[in-house]
Amino acid sequence: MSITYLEAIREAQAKALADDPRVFIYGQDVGAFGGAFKATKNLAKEFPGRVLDSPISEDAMVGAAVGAAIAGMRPIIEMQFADFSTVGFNQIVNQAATLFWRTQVACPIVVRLPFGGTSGAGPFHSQSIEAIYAHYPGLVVMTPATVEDAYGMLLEAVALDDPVIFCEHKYLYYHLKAEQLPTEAMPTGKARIARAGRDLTIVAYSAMVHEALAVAEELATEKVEIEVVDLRSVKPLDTDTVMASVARTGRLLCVGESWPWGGVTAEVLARVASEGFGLLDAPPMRLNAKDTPVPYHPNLWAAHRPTARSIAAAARKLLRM
Amino acid sequence: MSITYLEAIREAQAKALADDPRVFIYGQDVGAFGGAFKATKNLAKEFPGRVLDSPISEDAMVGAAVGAAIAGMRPIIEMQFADFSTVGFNQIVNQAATLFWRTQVACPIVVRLPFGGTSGAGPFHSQSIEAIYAHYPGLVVMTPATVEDAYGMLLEAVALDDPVIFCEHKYLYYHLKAEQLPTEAMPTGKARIARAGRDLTIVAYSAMVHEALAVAEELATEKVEIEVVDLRSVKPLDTDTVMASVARTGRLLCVGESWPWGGVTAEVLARVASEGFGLLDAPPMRLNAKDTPVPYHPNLWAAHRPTARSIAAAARKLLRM
Amino acid sequence: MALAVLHRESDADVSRPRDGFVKAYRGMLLARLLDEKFATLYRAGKIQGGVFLGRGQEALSVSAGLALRPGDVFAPLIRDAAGRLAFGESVLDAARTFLGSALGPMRGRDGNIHRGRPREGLLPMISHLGAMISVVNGALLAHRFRKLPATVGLACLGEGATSTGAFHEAMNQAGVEKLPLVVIVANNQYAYSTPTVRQFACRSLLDRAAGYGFAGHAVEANDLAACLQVVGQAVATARGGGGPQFVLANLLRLCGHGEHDDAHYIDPGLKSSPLGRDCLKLAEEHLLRQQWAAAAELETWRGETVKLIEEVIAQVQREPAPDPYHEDWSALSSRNLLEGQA
Amino acid sequence: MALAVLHRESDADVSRPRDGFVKAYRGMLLARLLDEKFATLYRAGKIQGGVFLGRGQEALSVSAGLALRPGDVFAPLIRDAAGRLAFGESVLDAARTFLGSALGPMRGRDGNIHRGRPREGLLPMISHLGAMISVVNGALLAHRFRKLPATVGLACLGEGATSTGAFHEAMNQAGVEKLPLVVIVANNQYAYSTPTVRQFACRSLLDRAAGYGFAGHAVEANDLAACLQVVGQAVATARGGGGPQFVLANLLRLCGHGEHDDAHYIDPGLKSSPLGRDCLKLAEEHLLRQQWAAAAELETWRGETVKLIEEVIAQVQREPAPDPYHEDWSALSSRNLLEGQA
Ligand SMILES: Cc1ncc(C[n+]2csc(CCOP(=O)(O)OP(=O)(O)O)c2C)c(N)n1
Ligand SMILES: Cc1ncc(C[n+]2csc(CCOP(=O)(O)OP(=O)(O)O)c2C)c(N)n1
Ligand SMILES: [Mg+2]
Ligand SMILES: [Mg+2]
Repeated sequence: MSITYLEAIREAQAKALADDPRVFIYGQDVGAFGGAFKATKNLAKEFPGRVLDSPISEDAMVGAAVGAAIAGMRPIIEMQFADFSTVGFNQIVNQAATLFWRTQVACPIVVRLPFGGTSGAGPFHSQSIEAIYAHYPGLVVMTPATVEDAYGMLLEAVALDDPVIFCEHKYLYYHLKAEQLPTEAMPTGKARIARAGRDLTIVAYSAMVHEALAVAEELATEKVEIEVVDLRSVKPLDTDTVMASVARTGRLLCVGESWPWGGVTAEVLARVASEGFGLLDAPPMRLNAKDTPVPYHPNLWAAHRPTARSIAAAARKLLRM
Repeated sequence: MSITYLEAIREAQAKALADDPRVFIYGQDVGAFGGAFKATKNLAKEFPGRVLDSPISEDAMVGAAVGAAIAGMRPIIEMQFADFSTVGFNQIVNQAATLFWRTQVACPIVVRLPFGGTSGAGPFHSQSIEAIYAHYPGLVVMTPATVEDAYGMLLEAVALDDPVIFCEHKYLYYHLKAEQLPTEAMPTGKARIARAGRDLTIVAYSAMVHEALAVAEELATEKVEIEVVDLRSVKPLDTDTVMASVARTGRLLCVGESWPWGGVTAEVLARVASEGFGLLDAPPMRLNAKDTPVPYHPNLWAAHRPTARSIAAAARKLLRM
Repeated sequence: MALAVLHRESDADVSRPRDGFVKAYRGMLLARLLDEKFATLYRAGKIQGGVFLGRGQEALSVSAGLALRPGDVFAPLIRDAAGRLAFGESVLDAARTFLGSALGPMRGRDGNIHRGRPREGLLPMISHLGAMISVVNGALLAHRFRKLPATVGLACLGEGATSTGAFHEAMNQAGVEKLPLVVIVANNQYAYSTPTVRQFACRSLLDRAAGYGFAGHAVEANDLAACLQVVGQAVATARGGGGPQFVLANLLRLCGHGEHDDAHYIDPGLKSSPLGRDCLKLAEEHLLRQQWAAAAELETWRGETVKLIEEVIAQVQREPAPDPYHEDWSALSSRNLLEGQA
Repeated sequence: MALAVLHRESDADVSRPRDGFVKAYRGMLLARLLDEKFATLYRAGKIQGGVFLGRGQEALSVSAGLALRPGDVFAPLIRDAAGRLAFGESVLDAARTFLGSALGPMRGRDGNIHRGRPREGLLPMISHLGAMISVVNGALLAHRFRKLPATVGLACLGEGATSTGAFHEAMNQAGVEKLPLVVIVANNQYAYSTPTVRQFACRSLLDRAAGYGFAGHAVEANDLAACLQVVGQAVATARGGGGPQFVLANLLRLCGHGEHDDAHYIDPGLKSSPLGRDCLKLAEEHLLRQQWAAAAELETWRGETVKLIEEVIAQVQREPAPDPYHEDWSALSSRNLLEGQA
């Protein structure tokens, strides 16, 4: 048996629904239809009355999730695409994210964001907007890169008492497969050494982890050993693991699929530069998407975001420094 | 005659209305009432029909601005508080910011955001959310720190063909005065050396420039010469001026009133670390607000954001490194 | 419950018109005097942040609070001191929040009209207008999931807030889910300085109810008896499974938007119209006319209320302010996930 | 103008019912065949991104496009190929965008149904539903400021999009400003898979019009003559200063949400009901019945249309794709403000 990243997300939701009567799912077309990506396939049938189709009302979807959480439930909200969460933005950053701080009443909601670029999807179905959520206090922002993490972290997200923005990469939905689902998970907030190495650290998250691993593979043939750190969650961001890796390699390249200004790569570089300055043998580098909306055409899209090719070029440059 | 930061903003709008028939102002209570802060005082009377009260509809306010810009106007939108722009967020980041990239038709709108903390204002009337706008491609984000810049940059914002997020600090509204309005302005995108020094560079913007200047003053008595760089706009961010300053001083402290994750200070540190690594004699440091919503109570508020006191402590620490 | 303190006549039976009216009146009076106290403290520089009064809206607001029961969900807005107290909020909570006591429900993290106790069904408003209604919806959905007995959710807002997208999405959501939600719109003719003609283009906001699948009710809201009747009926209908209810209340704001505002822009014609009559005065006249209370009794009640307020304020003024060094600066309940950034 | 190519009968006078109807029919036919061509290309893997068809909505959409004039502002949505062409968009623009030609109006930066030419009043939709209406409002405000002669703005959307806050704010804004805006809601019974019972709770979305100060009109939208009449009248009224107009069109989506979707969830009862009849077929029957065209003529028109489409597609398929090395990667028009970040 083999299971995709997308199926793992479905299975995690099935398990959450089965294990905890407080869990329900709310989003556009998530019911009988099973969701635009089929992440909730059959769940409405298996859990009658607990998977609700919402109107096209992202603000009210999130608002209702907060209210339900206050009243004892653990809602999972599916945004049809991460890009549409901008119209539910206020309820996420000002209602959900501030509730605990203001009242000491927790807000256990999960907002699932199918995010990231796929070929031909264009400016409004491709965005990686983890940074706008990570910027606000009061939110946990998860960015699983593997099938195992998609499953384990989603279960953790549901179990957490805080609002979680769960960024699931659409490119990985079908492209990534595992043999089986994990029975245990690394704790939230801990990064993972996806590949060990001693010459250079590449810090990445979500789909970019796989580009980084491809680069590590490629450069291994040139006797360069790259260590790949998968952040897993970008908030909290596991500075310790990153720093320990940089302590080993002396070189840092941070890669993100998002826009350059103030994204995950900025945060990682700022932390390493300020807290691990002495560990660096060369200037830390970062690689992001270009500072334009995500282009529709595959030719442009391929040049817009980092790829194994551009990451390898950056890594080679950094190794020469 | 002396003129406040707030009056400068009013004067800039008066001049823009007088000079360019394409300019109009749209926002809640901006008409006969003159705006919640009086930034449009008397403008409705002086420019009949060109200062329109809007319903409480931030999404539609921005959407209408984009449409008006397409059809040849140069709207200025006043958000009553920056914090409320989150409900107009989608139109700003997905409609206004993408228009030029997608169509080559420019989108000359200005969105004025009264932002930043004041005592007792609480979580929803204090936010500094420049970073969420700077993260998106297609926007210019201005953060004037002086009366002169409030005036000159607002005029530039109106003249620019791109959408401008104009962050005007509410604390500076009444606290800052100048003798007269400038006749020329530094170009947009250029930072300013607010005070020259050779021992340490403090990079700041908006209200924090004044805290930094106070620290420079204080430490001057200890024979420490601090250079203060006022970013003026955080996007574009004038890396050259910052780098040149760090080249002189070898030490960088970046201060922002916003939350730590992915803010202006992260971006500045990431740039300096990656592009100016060799210039640094000590690890770059940053100081931000705490990672919680902005507290209401003055006691908590004073401890939440950086102040001259905490900046001085950070500067001293950095000087010892 | 705050009102219980004041309304302790041994034989009170609020199902009798007189007793219900008196209870409501005393709630209005408490809210009015408490508001005025805060206004005074504000002018004396003793309050940080804005002070927003419910002056002229107490009859409506108290009716909302009184119609609710423990277990219900209430989302008051800035002019709902009366509704809050009637729903069970203590004067102490109010005073502590306005005066920045560390012992208040928000512990200095948030203030003034932003207070609430979500666990007790009193939602703490965020400032973004319209945003609380869907939160009430969610709580009602949760009650349905949890099969709690017939609870009701009630959200108050001003006519200006009906222009927000959040209002619309939440109204529609409540309609689709057929929730026991009551939405009360206090059309006090102004949103800050903006008159209704710049806010909406329908003859009456009641025209909106059908479009959301709500039953619609209108009330002239300086008439306490009418408010008790209309709001009470709307809540009872929602509770009885009659679906979402929309109450449009017609009144006039008898104060500035906040205490910083002199409200010079309010049309004098409105002030002198029937709309401009003070609901508290009208209620007093009603009490006297019906001989439900004598003038001396009114004086006594007022005196008792002032005393209660003064005592609470005096107590709160001795309470400690929040101390940043004891603040844990934690926006997450999962402490293990906090970051140690500067 | 795309339709002009097809509707070149020398003595055509669209104010005559026959000529107007024929022109509209030929517009529908062009849109239908163009849509089908894209669907075929999509299945052949020649199109990147989604393909969304207007099947069953052409009568409504073409009526919208035909009622507009140069200088007007049009915000079509995903099912408005017919309206676009009737408003003057070229088949070439459509083909270039779907096939990713570098010569298209979006130059590969955006694709498919996102195309537009803002300078010519054809707004390029962003995906966020409801978001285009206020943009139309703004353009109309600008026209008012610039004292342009009676222009009209027209925005199309589906019934699902009426649940967005953006829709509400923009409708209300248009009402307050009394703009010459026409909003057409195509209630095609589904929003993706979601039936109307999960989308709104009013008997008819027409119930919403009055709440925004719009005049309301309903039309059974597989009837071309009715669409031409109702939409034409709404646009004329708006143009004549009659204020904002709301047209609720009742119809059924005769295709999947997009071409990736088999639409298995559509109620068979609806398909076999009068609502499920194809507007194009009905228009053909009408043409024949009225003897406005003979069967052979219909065949000729179809043949001409197919030929036009094939020629354009063949041309576009020879055009270059965008080249990332020639792309300037500039999201700002002020080149001097670009940052050189990586
Ligand atoms: C989304 C949003 N925009 C703007 C504001 C600023 N604001 C606070 S109160 C107010 C007026 C509210 O008017 P109304 O809803 O009629 O209530 P009233 O004050 O009259 O009771 C405004 C514009 C806000 N709180 N939220
Ligand atoms: C704000 C927003 N949320 C979700 C979506 C995803 N989405 C795209 S089309 C669609 C259904 C639209 O239904 P309707 O408005 O009825 O138009 P139709 O497709 O039936 O013509 C949805 C949910 C979106 N585009 N925008
Ligand atoms: Mg009002
Ligand atoms: Mg539909």
